[in-house]
Amino acid sequence: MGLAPTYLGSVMSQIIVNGLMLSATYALIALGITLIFAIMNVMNFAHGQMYVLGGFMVYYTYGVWHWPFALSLLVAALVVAAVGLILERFFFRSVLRRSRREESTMLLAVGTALLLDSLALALFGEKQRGVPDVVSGVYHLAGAYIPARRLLIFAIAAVLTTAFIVFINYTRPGRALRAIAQDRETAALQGVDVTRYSALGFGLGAALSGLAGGLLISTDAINSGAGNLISIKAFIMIMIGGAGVVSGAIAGALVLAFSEAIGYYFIPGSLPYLLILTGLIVFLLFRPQGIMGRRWG
Amino acid sequence: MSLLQVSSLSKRFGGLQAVDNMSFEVRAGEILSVIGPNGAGKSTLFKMIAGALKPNSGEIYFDSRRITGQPQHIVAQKGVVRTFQETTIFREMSALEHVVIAHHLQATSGAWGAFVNSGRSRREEEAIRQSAAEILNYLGLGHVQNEAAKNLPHGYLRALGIAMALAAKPKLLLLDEPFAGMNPEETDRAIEMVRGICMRGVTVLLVEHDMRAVMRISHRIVAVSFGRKIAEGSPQEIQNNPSVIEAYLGREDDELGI
Amino acid sequence: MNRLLGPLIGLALYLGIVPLLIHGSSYWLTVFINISLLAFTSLGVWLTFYIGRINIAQGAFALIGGYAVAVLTTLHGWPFWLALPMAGLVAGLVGGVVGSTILRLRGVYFAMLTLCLTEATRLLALNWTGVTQGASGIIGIPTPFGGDSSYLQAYFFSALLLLAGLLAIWRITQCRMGRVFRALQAHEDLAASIGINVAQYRVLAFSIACAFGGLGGAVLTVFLQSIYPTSFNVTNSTDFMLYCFLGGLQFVLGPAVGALVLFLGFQLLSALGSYQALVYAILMVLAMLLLPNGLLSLRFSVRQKSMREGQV
Amino acid sequence: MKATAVLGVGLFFIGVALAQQPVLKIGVNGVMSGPAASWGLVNKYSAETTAAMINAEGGWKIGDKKYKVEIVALDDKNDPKISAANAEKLVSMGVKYIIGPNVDTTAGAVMPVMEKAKAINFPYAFSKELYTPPHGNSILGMIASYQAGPVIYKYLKEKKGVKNIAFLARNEADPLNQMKEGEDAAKMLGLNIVTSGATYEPGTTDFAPVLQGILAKNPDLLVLSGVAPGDAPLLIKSAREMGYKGLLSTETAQDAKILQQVAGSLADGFISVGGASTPSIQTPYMLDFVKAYTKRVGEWNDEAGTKVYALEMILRTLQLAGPAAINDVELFKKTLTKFNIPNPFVKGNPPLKFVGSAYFSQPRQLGVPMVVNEFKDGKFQTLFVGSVE
Repeated sequence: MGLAPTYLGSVMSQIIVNGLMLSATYALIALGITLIFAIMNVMNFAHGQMYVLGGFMVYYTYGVWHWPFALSLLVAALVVAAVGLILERFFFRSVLRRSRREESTMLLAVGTALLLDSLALALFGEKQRGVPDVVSGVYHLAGAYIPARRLLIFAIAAVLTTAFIVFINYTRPGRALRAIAQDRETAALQGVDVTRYSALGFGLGAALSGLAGGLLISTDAINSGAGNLISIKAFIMIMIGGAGVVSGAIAGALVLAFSEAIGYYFIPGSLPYLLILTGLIVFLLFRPQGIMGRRWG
Repeated sequence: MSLLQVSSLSKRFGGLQAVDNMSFEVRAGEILSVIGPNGAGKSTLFKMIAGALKPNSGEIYFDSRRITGQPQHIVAQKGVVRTFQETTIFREMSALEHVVIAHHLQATSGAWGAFVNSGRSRREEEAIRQSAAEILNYLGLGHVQNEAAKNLPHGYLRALGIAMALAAKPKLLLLDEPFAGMNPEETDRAIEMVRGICMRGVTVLLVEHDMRAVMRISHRIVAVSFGRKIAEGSPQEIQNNPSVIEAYLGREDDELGI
Repeated sequence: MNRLLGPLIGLALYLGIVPLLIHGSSYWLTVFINISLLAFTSLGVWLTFYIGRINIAQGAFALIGGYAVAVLTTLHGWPFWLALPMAGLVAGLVGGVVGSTILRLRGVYFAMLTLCLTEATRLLALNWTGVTQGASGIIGIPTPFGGDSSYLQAYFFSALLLLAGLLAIWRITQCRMGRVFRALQAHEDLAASIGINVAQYRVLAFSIACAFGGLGGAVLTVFLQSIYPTSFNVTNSTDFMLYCFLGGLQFVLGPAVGALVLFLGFQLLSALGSYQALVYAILMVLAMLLLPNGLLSLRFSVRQKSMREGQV
Repeated sequence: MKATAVLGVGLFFIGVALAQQPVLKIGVNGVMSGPAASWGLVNKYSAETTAAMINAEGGWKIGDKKYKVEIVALDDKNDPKISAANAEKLVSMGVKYIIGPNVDTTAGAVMPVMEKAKAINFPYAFSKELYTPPHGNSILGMIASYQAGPVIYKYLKEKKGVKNIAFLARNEADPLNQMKEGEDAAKMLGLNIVTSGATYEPGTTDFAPVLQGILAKNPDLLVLSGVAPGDAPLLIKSAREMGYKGLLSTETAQDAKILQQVAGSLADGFISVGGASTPSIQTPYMLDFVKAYTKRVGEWNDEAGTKVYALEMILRTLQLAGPAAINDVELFKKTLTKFNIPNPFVKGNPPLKFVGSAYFSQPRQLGVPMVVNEFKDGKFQTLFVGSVE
C-alpha cells in the first residue's frame, strides 16, 4: 500500500537476516535438548537453567575478569558439561533405574530446574547482567542492518552446529550415541557402553546449552531466573522439528526463528506467540512426530 | 456360509506393498490359518481386519456388513476380536482383572450407575466376575487369577490373551501366532484349546509359523507371500501346491514336517 | 466397614481438628484453604496421569474457570452458586473439545503440547480483551463468604469440596470406569481390541480432569477476589503435576498429600529467609530421589515390609 | 569481685532494657525468586538497610518510646495465592504496614486481605483501582509511569521538538497498562502516535524483529513502557544499530551498570526516571544509605533509589500520627494529608508528602520526587526533578 518497492525489499531482507541470526543460537539450544531426549528419553526442563549457567560463566570470565572471549566460552562449555554429568550421575541415572513410571524423570527434571533456579539466584544474585560487545560495528546488506556482534555469534553458532553434526555422524562416539538413541538394548548387545555414552550424551547436551547461553550473553542480558522461558522455547522448537532428531532441531529452530521474525514485524504484540502456539498445536495433530520426525540420525 | 469376506485388500507403507490385492473368506465355524514367510504381510492383514490399520483399498465384510476402516472397538463390538502377537498385557493388573475388563462389551448398566454403585451395577459386577473366573478356569488359569500379569510366565500370558478375547464374546476370533515358542506338549494343549473354542461356536482365523500345528488344526489354509495370496485350500492341498512349496515350503521342508 | 475407618478419621480430623488447632487464625485458614483448593485442582491432573497422560495444562483450565466465574459474577451479575458449576462446565467442555484432538498424542509429546496450551491460554486471556479485560484483569470479584466467619466458611467450603472431589475420584477408580481408565494407562491398543472406545473414554477422563481444574480455579479466584492472565500460569501447571507426583501417582490421596506437604512446606520454610526457595528445592529434589514413587509409597512399603517380617 | 558484680548487674539492666525495647514490625511481601526476583529483593534489602541504620542509632522514636524496627520479609514467588497467604501471615503477626507486592496480579489478591485485616500495604503496581475509593488501604509506592510519562513527553516536546512518538511494552500486565496510559498522555499533549500496541514477549533476546516495524514509522521518540532493567539496554542497542537516530525514554527506574555493560555508549542520551540516583542531588543521609546498602548486599542497585522511600515514609508518618497509629491504620490514613517534610534523600527539592489525589481522588501514593535522568558516560545525570500531585 503505497510502499516503495525498495522499502519492501529492505523489509524482506531484514526479516531474513533477523530470522537467520535468531535461528543459529536457537539451533544450539534445540540440539542440546534433543540430544538429551534422544539418549535418555528425558525432557530436560532444566535445560534453560544450564543456559543461564553458561551465560554467567561468560559474564564472570569475560565480563568481569576480562579473559579472552574464546577461552571464556570454553570454560562455560566445560563447567556446564560438568554440571550436566553430575546431574546425570546422581539424579537421572538412579531415578531412571528405580522408578515405576516413566514420568518420574520428567518430574525430576522439573525439580532440578527449580533447584538450579534457586542456586543461581543464591550464587549470582538478582541483578541483570551483560557484557560489552566482543566486536562492534554494523554492516548493511540489501537494506538490512547486521550488527557485527550478531554476525560473530551467528558464525560461531553455525560452526558449532556443523561440528556437532560431523561429530554425531562421522565419529565413533557419535555413532555410539546414535545407536543408543535408536535402541538402547540393541546398542548394549552390540557392545556399546550404554552407561558411559549416556553420560557423555547428557554432558554434551548440557555443554551445547551452556555454549548457547555464553554466546547470547555477549549480545544480550541475562538474569538468574531466565531459564524457564528458554526451556519452553526449546520445547517448542523440538516439537516443531521432531524430538530426538538432529535435523528436526535445526528445522524447529529455523521455523521458530522465522515465525518470530515475520510475526513480530507484521503483528507486533503478543498475537504472534499465540498464533505460533496455536499453529503448533494444530500442526502436531496432523503430524505428531514433527517435521523431521524420524528416528535419530 | 461366509462369516468374513476380504476382497481386494491392499496396504502400502511408503514404498513397500505390504498387502497386495488380497481376497479370501472365512466360513462360519471353521478354523482358517494364514501362513507365509516373515514379512509376507500376515500381521498387516490381521491388523486391517481388526480395525487397527486402515487399508488403502479393498473391502472387508463381516456378517455381510461392511467393516472396512472402522475403528477397533466398533469391529470388536460387531464380534471380531483379536489377540496380540507380542505378549501385550496390562502389566500391573491381575489375571482376573484382565478378563473382567474384557467383559466391557457385556456391561449394560450405565456409567452413572457404576459410579454410584447402584444395586443393578453391583449385581452385574458380580455376574461379570463369575463369568471371568469361569473363563479362566476353562483355560486352566484359575489358580493364578490373582497374580499380577507381569509375574506370569509367557505360556500363561498367551492363554490370558485368549481368555480376554473370549470374554468379549467374539463370533470371529483372530489369533496371532498362538503357538509361537511353545514346546510340543504345550502346543498339543494349545491346539486342544483352540479346537475347544471352535466347538463352542467361535470361528477362528489364525496366523502362524508353526506348520506342524497349522496342518493339524486348520480346516483350510490361505498361503501368502510378498503380500499376495498364492494359494488357498485344505491342508492337504496346500502341502502339495507347487507355488507354496516354491515360495515357502521348498526351502524349509523340515518346517512342514514332511 | 473397616476400610472406611481410615478415611473417616481423616475427614473428621480435617473438618474438626484443623480449625480447632489453628484457633481461627485467618493466616492458617488461608493456608489450608489454598491447600484444599490446590489439591482439588490437582486431582484432575492425577486423573489424567491415571489414563497415562502427563498433563501440564491444568493452569489453563484453572484460568478458564477463574475467568468464567469472574466474568459471570462481576460483569453479568450471576450469583456465585450458579456461576461456580458453570465454571466447571465451561472448563470441562473446553477440555472435551481440546482433548478430543490432542489426546491422540502420548508421552512427552502430550506433555509438551499441554504446556503450550497453558501458554496459549494466557496469551488468549491477554488478547481477548472483550471478555477478559486483557492485562488490567478483573478485580473486586464478589465473594459468597461474608461476616466475621468468612475465613471459616471458606475453609469448610473448600475442605468439603476437596473431600467431595476425593470421594468422586475414589469412586471412579473403584467402578467400571476406573478399570477402563487403568486399561488405557496400561495399553490403549489392547483396550481397543476388547471393544473399549478408547477415544471416548480418554476424552471423558480429560473432561472430568479439566472440570476439576475449572472448579478449583474458580473458587481460588473468588477467594482472591481478582484474576489476571498470569493468575494461573506454567508454574502453576507444573506445580499441580508436582503435587500429584510427590504425593504418589498410585494413590487417590496423592495430590492432597503433595499439595499439603509442598504448600505448607514453603510456608514453614519462610523462617529461613533468603534460603527459603533453595532449601525448598533441595528438599523437593531429595524427596524425588529417595521416594521416586511418591511420599505415600513410604507408608505402603513400610506396611509391606512389616508384613514380610511378620511372615518370617 | 565487686566490680564484676556491678558489671553483671549493669549487663543485666542493659539486657532488660534491650529486652524491653518495644519492637515495630514492618512487613515486606514481594517476589524474591524467579525471573522478577530483583523487584522484591530490592524492596527487602532497602527496608533492611534502613532498619539496620535506625536500630544502630538506638531505634525509631514514636511518642516517647524508641522502637526497634524489625523487617519481616516474605517471598511470594509472584503468585497471587502465596502473596495473599503471606499478607495474612504478616497481619497475624501484628504487622499493620507492609511494603509490596510488586505486580498487579499479586497486589490485586492482597488488597482484600488488607481491607479485612485493617492494614496498609505499599504495592509497586500501577492498577488505579487499587488506590481509588472505595478502596483505600493500598498506597502506591512510587511514581506511576502514567504520571512520569506526560512530564517527560512535555519536556521533550518543548526542549527537543518531539512530534512523532512510538510505544513499545513487554507483554505483561504492568508494562501494558503503562503503555496505554502513556498513549493517552501523548494524545493529550497533541503528539502523533505512530505505532500503537507494540509489544514483545518476556524472554525475547533479539529485539530486531520487534523494533523493525516500529522504526520503519520514523518516530522522534521511542518510549519503552515499563521496561525491565535487563531489556532496556538490548532495546536501545538494537534500535541504534538499526540506524535509529531519535530519542529513547522510559518511565521506570533503570540500572546504570547494566546499561553500561550491555549498551555502553549507545545508551547515551537514554532518558529514564530514578529516585535519588545521581550523586549531584543526593543528601549525606542518602550517601550513607548507599554505603550501607552496598555493604549489606554487595552491590548497589539503582532501583533502590526509588525503593528507599517506603520504610522512611511509613516511620515518619507513624512518628507524626503517634504511637496509637502503630495498631490503628485509620489514624495513619488521617495523617497522610498533614504529612509534609523536607526530602531526606534529595537535596533542595520539593517537600516529601503523600500525593495522588489527582489520579485516585485521595492521597494514596508516596510522593517520591520524579528525578528524570539522562544516561551519559556510564552514569545517570539528572535532567530535572519534577513532582506529582
